Amino acid sequence: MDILYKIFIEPFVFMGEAPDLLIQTLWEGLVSGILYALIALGFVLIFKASGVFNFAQGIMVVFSALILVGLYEQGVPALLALLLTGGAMLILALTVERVVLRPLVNQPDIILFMATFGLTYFLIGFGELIFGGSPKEMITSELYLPQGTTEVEMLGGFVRFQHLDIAATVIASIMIGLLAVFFSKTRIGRALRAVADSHKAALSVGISLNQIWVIVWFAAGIVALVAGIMWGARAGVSFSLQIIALKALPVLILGGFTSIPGAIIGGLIIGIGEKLGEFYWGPLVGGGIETWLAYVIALLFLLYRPQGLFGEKIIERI
Amino acid sequence: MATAADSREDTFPKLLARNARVRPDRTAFRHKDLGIWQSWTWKEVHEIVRAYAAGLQALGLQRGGKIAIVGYNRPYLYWTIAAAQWLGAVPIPVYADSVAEEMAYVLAHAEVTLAAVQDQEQVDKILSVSDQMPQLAHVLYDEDKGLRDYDHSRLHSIVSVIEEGRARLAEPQAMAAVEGELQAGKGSDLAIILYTSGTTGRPKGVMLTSNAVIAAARIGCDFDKLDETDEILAYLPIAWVGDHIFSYAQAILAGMCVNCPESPETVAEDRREIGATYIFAPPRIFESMLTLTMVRIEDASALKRGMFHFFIRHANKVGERILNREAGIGLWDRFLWHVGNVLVYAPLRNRFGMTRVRTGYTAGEAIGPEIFRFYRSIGVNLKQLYGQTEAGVYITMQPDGEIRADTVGRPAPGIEIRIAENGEVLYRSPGVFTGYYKDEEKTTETKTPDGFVHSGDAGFFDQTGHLKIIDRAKDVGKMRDGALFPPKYIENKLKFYPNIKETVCFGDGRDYVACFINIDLVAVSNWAERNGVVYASYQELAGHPLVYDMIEKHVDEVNRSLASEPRMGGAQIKRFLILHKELDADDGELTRTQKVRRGFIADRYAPLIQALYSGATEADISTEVTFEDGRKGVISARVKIRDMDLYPIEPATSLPEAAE
Amino acid sequence: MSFRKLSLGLAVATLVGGATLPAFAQDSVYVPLFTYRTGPFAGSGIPIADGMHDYLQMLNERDGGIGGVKLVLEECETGYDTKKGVECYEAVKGKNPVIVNPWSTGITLPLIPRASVDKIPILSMAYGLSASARGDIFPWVFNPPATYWDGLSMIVKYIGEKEGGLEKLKGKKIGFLHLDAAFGKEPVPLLQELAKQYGFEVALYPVAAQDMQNQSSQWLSVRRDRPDYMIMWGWGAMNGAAVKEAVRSGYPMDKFYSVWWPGEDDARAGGAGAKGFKMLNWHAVGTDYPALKDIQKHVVDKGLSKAPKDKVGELLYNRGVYNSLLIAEGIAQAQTVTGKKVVTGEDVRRGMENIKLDPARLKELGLEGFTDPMALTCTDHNSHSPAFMQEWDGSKWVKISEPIKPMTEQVRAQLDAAAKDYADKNPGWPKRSERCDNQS
Amino acid sequence: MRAPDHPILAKGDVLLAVENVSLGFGGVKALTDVSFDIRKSEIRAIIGPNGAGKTSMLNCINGFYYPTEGSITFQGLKRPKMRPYEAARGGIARTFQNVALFKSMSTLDNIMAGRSIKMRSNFFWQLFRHGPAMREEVEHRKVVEEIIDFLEIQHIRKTPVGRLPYGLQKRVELARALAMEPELLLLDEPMAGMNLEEKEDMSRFIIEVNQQFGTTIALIEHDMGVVMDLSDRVVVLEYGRKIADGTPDEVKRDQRVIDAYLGVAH
Amino acid sequence: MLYREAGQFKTNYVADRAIFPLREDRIGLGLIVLVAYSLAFLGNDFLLQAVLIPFLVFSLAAIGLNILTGYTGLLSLGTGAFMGVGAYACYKLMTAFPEVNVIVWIFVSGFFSAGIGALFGLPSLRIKGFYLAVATLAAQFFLQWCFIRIPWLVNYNVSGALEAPLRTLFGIPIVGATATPQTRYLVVLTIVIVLTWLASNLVHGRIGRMWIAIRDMDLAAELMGIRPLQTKLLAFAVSSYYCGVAGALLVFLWYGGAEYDVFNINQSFFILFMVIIGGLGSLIGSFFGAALIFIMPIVLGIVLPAIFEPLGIPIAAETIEHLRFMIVGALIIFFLIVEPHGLARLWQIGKQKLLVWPFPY
Repeated sequence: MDILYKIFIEPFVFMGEAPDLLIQTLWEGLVSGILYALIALGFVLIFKASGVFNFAQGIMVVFSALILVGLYEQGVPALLALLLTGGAMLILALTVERVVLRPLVNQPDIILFMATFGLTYFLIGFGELIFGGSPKEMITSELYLPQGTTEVEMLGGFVRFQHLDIAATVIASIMIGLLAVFFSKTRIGRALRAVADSHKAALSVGISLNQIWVIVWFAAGIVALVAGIMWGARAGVSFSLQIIALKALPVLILGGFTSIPGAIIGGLIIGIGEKLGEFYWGPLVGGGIETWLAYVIALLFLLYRPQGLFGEKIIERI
Repeated sequence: MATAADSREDTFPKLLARNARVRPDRTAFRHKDLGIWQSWTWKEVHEIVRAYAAGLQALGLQRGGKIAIVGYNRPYLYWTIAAAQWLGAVPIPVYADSVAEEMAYVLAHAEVTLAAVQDQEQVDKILSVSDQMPQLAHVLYDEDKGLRDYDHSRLHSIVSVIEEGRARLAEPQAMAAVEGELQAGKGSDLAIILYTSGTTGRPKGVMLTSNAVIAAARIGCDFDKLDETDEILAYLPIAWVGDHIFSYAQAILAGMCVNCPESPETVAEDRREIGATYIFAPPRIFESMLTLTMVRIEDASALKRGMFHFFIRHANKVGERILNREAGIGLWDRFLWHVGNVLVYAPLRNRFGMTRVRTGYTAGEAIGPEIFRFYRSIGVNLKQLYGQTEAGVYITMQPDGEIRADTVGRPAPGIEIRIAENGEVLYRSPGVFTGYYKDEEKTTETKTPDGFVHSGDAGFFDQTGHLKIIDRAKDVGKMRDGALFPPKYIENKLKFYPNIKETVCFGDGRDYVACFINIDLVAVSNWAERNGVVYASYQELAGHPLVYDMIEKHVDEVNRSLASEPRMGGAQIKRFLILHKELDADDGELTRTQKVRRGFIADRYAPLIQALYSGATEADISTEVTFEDGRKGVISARVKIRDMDLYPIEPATSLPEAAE
Repeated sequence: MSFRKLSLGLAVATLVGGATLPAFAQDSVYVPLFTYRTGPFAGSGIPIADGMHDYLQMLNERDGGIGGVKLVLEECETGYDTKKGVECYEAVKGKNPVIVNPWSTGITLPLIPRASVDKIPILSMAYGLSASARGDIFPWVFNPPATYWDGLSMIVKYIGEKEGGLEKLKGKKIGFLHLDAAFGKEPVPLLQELAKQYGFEVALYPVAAQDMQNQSSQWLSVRRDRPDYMIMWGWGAMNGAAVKEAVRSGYPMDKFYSVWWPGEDDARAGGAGAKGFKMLNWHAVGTDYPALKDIQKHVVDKGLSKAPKDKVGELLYNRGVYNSLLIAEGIAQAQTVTGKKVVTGEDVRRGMENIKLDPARLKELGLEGFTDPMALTCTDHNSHSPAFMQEWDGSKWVKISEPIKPMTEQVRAQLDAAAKDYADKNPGWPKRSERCDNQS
Repeated sequence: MRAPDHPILAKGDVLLAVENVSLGFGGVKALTDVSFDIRKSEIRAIIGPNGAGKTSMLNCINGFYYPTEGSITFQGLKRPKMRPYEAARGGIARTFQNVALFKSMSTLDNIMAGRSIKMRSNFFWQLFRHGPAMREEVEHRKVVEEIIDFLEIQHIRKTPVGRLPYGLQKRVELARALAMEPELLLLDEPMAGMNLEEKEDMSRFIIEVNQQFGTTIALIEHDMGVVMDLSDRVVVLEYGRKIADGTPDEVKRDQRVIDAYLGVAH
Repeated sequence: MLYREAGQFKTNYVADRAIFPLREDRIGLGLIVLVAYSLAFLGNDFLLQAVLIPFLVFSLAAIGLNILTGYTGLLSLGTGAFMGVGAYACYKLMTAFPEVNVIVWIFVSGFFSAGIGALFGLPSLRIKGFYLAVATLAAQFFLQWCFIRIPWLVNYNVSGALEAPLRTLFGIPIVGATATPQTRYLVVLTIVIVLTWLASNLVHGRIGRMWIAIRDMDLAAELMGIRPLQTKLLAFAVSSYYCGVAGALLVFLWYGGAEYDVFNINQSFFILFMVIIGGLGSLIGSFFGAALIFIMPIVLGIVLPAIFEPLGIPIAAETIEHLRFMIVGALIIFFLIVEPHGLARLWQIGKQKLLVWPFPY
């Protein structure tokens, strides 16, 4: 009975007792969720247009952040460095399309998945060769990202909002909004959506598949850069950052591999769910359950809806 | 193996019984069926054949009765032969691909009362002409598929006949009666009637006694020391004398194992699986295998192709001498041959299914010297023999160490040969036939009173005592200027080129030699692909100027070779054309054994011949053809004609080697 | 034997070539350095590797090696990955290494059983298996100068002193933020033991390795539990992220203590807010020592070092120097004990057991005041040396305490229990048969 | 082996009865109130224009879809909601409109896979590939070889089916279905995409299967000539409703069928 | 070229269904086994301890994953954790019942991971493709958490790690400090050979056909009466069994002591690489994949300095590591482009070429 109390009653009692902490937890979850969503978005973009499960998305986050910081350290002004990094991501997209995707066109999904593993290995080696293995500091202030904290008193306590987190949320939201506009309003965007349905349809819009690949990989690179800046500002820029990309997997599962809103909602559910879980239920088993909680949430959800949050209902036909 | 005891075994059923006694557990027959090689030992075969004989007896087959056998090489059909012989009846194998009318003629002519056939197809064929064979009482079949709903009053599965026989044999009297039939058989009994297809006219039934067949079979068994460890693949028509001697007579005599392929389409694969030790194939099979080899190797990488050609050239140089165990081959050459053996020859033999071949024979037609040498140089002990149905195959054979491409060897043991004044070869032996069935006239025409048989082939013995066959005696003609015209000889020279499948030469009584050429679709289409020649149909390919150029080169080389031979220089080809369609047995242009029917072709393509000799550069022709599904249609074409420059006739020099 | 060597040479020349080919001159000693300049922990690994390398390189440049014998230095990259570490060990094994520094607890564990068989001493400096401090049971493993238990006891002791005596800790709450791995969990039993003894409360905050850069939940919990002190047992990127999160969540930094693994970069990550962050250390930072000056002169200035000039003398760099100091001392003592110049692994094991870094010796080495004196014996492979507390002043570490002695009694109990446990659970663990030159 | 829990039917008895079946996906109705029966040992054709719900009907029969309304009675028992494999174990086999072979396996293995439900040797023996496992393997191989022989696919026995031409793949699929020794064989457009000769072969095989093994066959086919020649009775669907049912001659004369289907050139 | 099929005909179905119907293949296999055993006596410690033992262990794990992912088509990212279950189970068993031979426990420990594997395989009925990967990721992270959090699993060792107590076979130490690389290698080799043989039996029989049927066309398989859940769970169980045994071997016969960390997600990816590069649905491919992914970096680590140093370019250890990463990454892409079906397909093509030699087809 005691255990049931601890699981089903006590956490809620505590939520009620300290609503400020609940708000804080939700906020932390929201911020993590947005940042997870940002990484997941990179996966979705590529998966949607080319059916490739891009395992290298995580390393692209690190790689873009490293280029940015590396350029700055070489004396390039921050904003120019940002621009140049964007250019580097374009070069990366072009190279990937030419060297990896084009020779592997029409191969099964798992093969392309594996190829992005190869890409990951290559980028790790390449990145470390150029930038070395030491962690770097994100050039937060140089990029005019706000720092500091605002404490808001409320509900008999206070809630802390990091300015950086607020900025991250805003920037990520703008990013997502831009992508949404891009997909629904522009010719290329519509072509990208068409390609998700059928490659032939895309051709009829007058855009070659190869161009589309370059575009989505470039877009994913930019998303990675934004994610890299945000995560880098939070946790420093180092190769260990790529581990965070794994967190995007349950987000993807939850949101569906092809849905941009899915990635966002999934990110929020995972982010908030794991913070709440860890904070309120974690102590029951000694904490640290965050590592697997996200996956279990996704798994339970999948059992109920195998196609993910926004995936289309699968009607099996023969 | 010729021991005194054997002399008592003067019929095949008796030999079968001996095998069951001497080597009961050795495998006698195999048949690829249901995915594996179903096997029967001699003991089992003996038991089956005896039961089968009993069953046939119940169906009314008696001594002297006739039973037809139609189908591909199946153990049960071979056993039908044995079971019939057991009862003293005469088995009459018939070509499985004969059309119904041909079959009706043979069955009616032979007055068969029973027919054992392979499957529904043959049953249907026989039933469709059953009105022409009133004496036919029962039809037996091997495969029951599709026959379930047929009227079974006159139709029996072979297995059911055997079962019935087995049931009968349970009674001691019946057993004694059947065993008695076996003992009643004599060597002088008629063992089999083989209908020869013949290039002209109706088939003739060649009657062979047990003594004759056994004598003929023994020649080969002794000559090549065949024994029970040998394996042979039975894939040639069972109505053909070669198959009867090799796959039936010699198998039973030597106790070797007969392997029946799954179906005609899988012969190549089955041959490879079995890896026969004793093989027989007509030249066209060796030829098509070689053609396929050359075609395929062209698709290999340059490195591999280079290696292949290098070693094949080397084999050409020393391979045959090494096989003949000749002395005086350099150590380096030997070494190189063995390297080649690892890299090319042995794998090739493996692909051909000839890894285990001890002796291989080719006969029926002249084989191209290049082809012959090719197989020998890569280590296949291929030999030629010259034979006829009337002789129970063997007339001349090539002893080890005296194997040459251009002769057919020395007279086989026990064979006497003499050359008639007109060049025709006559022979006499214990294995010769007793006569043509129901055709005294033809028999006396062919067999001299002293027992010599007219072979119908022209030939001569060379200095080494080997027989060399030029052509059919009656086909060797004279041109208007009196020069010799051996059409076959010229045609064979042409056919040695893989691009040329078939040719027909004309020249008898004419001013010059002209010929039709049939291209080999496999080889030429491959050549076309490599040379960027685009074509939509056989007809278009055959008429393509580049194809003409290529064939012209071949013809030119033949002319040069003819010019260098004594008495042959006059027979150089002056003009040729490439036929717009393949010569086809279905259209009656070829015999069932794929031999050219010269007269028929001359009639059918008269306008083309006329054009060849009229100096026209092209001619129109339309011919009726039979499609694969049996429908008939007409093909029309305009065929071009090429003129050749002739070589001056030289005094005799050695034959220059034609390039491949 | 010769046949084996021959056929092996022929058969697997390529594969094994690298491992056996370089033949070292007879007048040199081979010292492999396991480093991790790559992978997720490279941030800590690089300065350590530089420090280790540069000190030994300095000896080569300045003195021509140790006792006139040149040191052959070779780095083997482990990437902090157990697989590669074991591979490195097998690769260097054939070249007669005199000592191996795995620089990862994960790598140390598989090497411990091998060391005694291969006769190669293992130096796991203040990490690895704590029980290996017992030289009578682990003659081939050394983990000076202090175990994690020592470290924890020193931190608790320091906190106690700040509060005005250990008994004042009663009723206080101490948070323990640790990497969720054997390393981070090792001090937990002792902490709980001490909590029982002194009546304070313990709150554990495990951080999983894959979440070490994302500690917001842990710090939320900290905010909820409001511990009076925080003690951190972290590694690599976890330290920097923790400092950042502590600053973010407004935890008072002067109550935030760490074991000896954070570096300057980790503290810097917290920006100005990190001021007051404290950590335990046992050696000095900076370059105000003759030996370090020599490093700058003979190695860094000659371009023989990979370290950027401004990083020389930083905390983890000097940690590497300390590690190499022990190696060098081990070799020097081995030469003294055996009278040989070219020593073997077996000799260096004996040498290690004779290390005695008293002030005189430190001065001789040009490291006077660099660290507290320490000495190893046959039974004590750790020395349980005292360490001091240092504080981040916003730009550098400042020493803020005198050497703190570990709580010997409590630590001893843990250690003996652990050593017994290891021996009990691994029947067949060989009894020490190695000779002892320094019975204590 | 379990004792059969259904009555043993004689030729001509109703083997399967479809009663008032409706099927919907979301708002879309694929089948509306369809009833017909299939009698033992007959060849029953289901025809109709594209999108008439023919394949959906087959999917209901073999349990792949469960009807939203109505019931299906098989061998005298009304079927509960079941998984497709249960239908298969109950004796319903089928082939697919788009060939659904196991494309990496050889012809032989595909057909052997069709006998999976008949094989029972346990995991242990499978592990060692000896004893009962091997005996069973051989025993079933014999049956499979008979089927291979029956459908004349000896020469492709060991060819991976992915490499076969379409017509042969269809034949292998039929072989695989036959390997299950079904009571009821459902053929979904067995002759789609075949040339005349292949169609003739396939028709021959279907008739032979029906005659030799007495297998009841329900087939969907577009080629009217084939349908009229082969089948004993025909049911016609249009827009998910049944519009005619009867012998080929009756159906051919039905005005609604002529309007809906036969008038349209196919 | 080396093949002589002529004369190798089958007269019964047992022979026809043999896994190696050709004599040359059987001889080749025999030679490989012979060489593998003789390496125990010819190879030095480095070769045995750092190359061959781990290679065999990873091959075994790859076979396990291949059964699941390659044969049954179910993507798993939990291999590392399933290996861990085997290792921890083996540790518990061998310490709780020290009198029973450790070899027995190694084989038994696989059953524990089989059970856990089947449990986490349950969602596979509803979830497919990459979505299923998440179920296995849940297993990966949850189990890893258990390894850290349940000290009972390591008998409350202070080190928190798995330790390898001395265990012997016929009086010769095979586990523990005093076990020589030779004996360890022989034990691992024998276990791997036995398990490979059993796996080969399975995949060539009814069960293998059912797995492949599910992979190739799961709906058709179900419509043919193959129960999807049982078949998939069996694949999960067998796969996890192999991974479990591999995990036990990894800790006790290779490392000789390890932390939970060796069973992390990277281990799962590592094994997955091997399976994909080696060839999905191929046992021999598992060995090739392990060789490429595990041995090639070692060779590179030896070869690269050997290339650069003679050129007078000193090369730092970490640079080698960077180049190793880059080369391995590039090679993965290269091999996928050359042959997306893995090294096993190349092997197959090579064998086919030898079979039809000198012809190209």
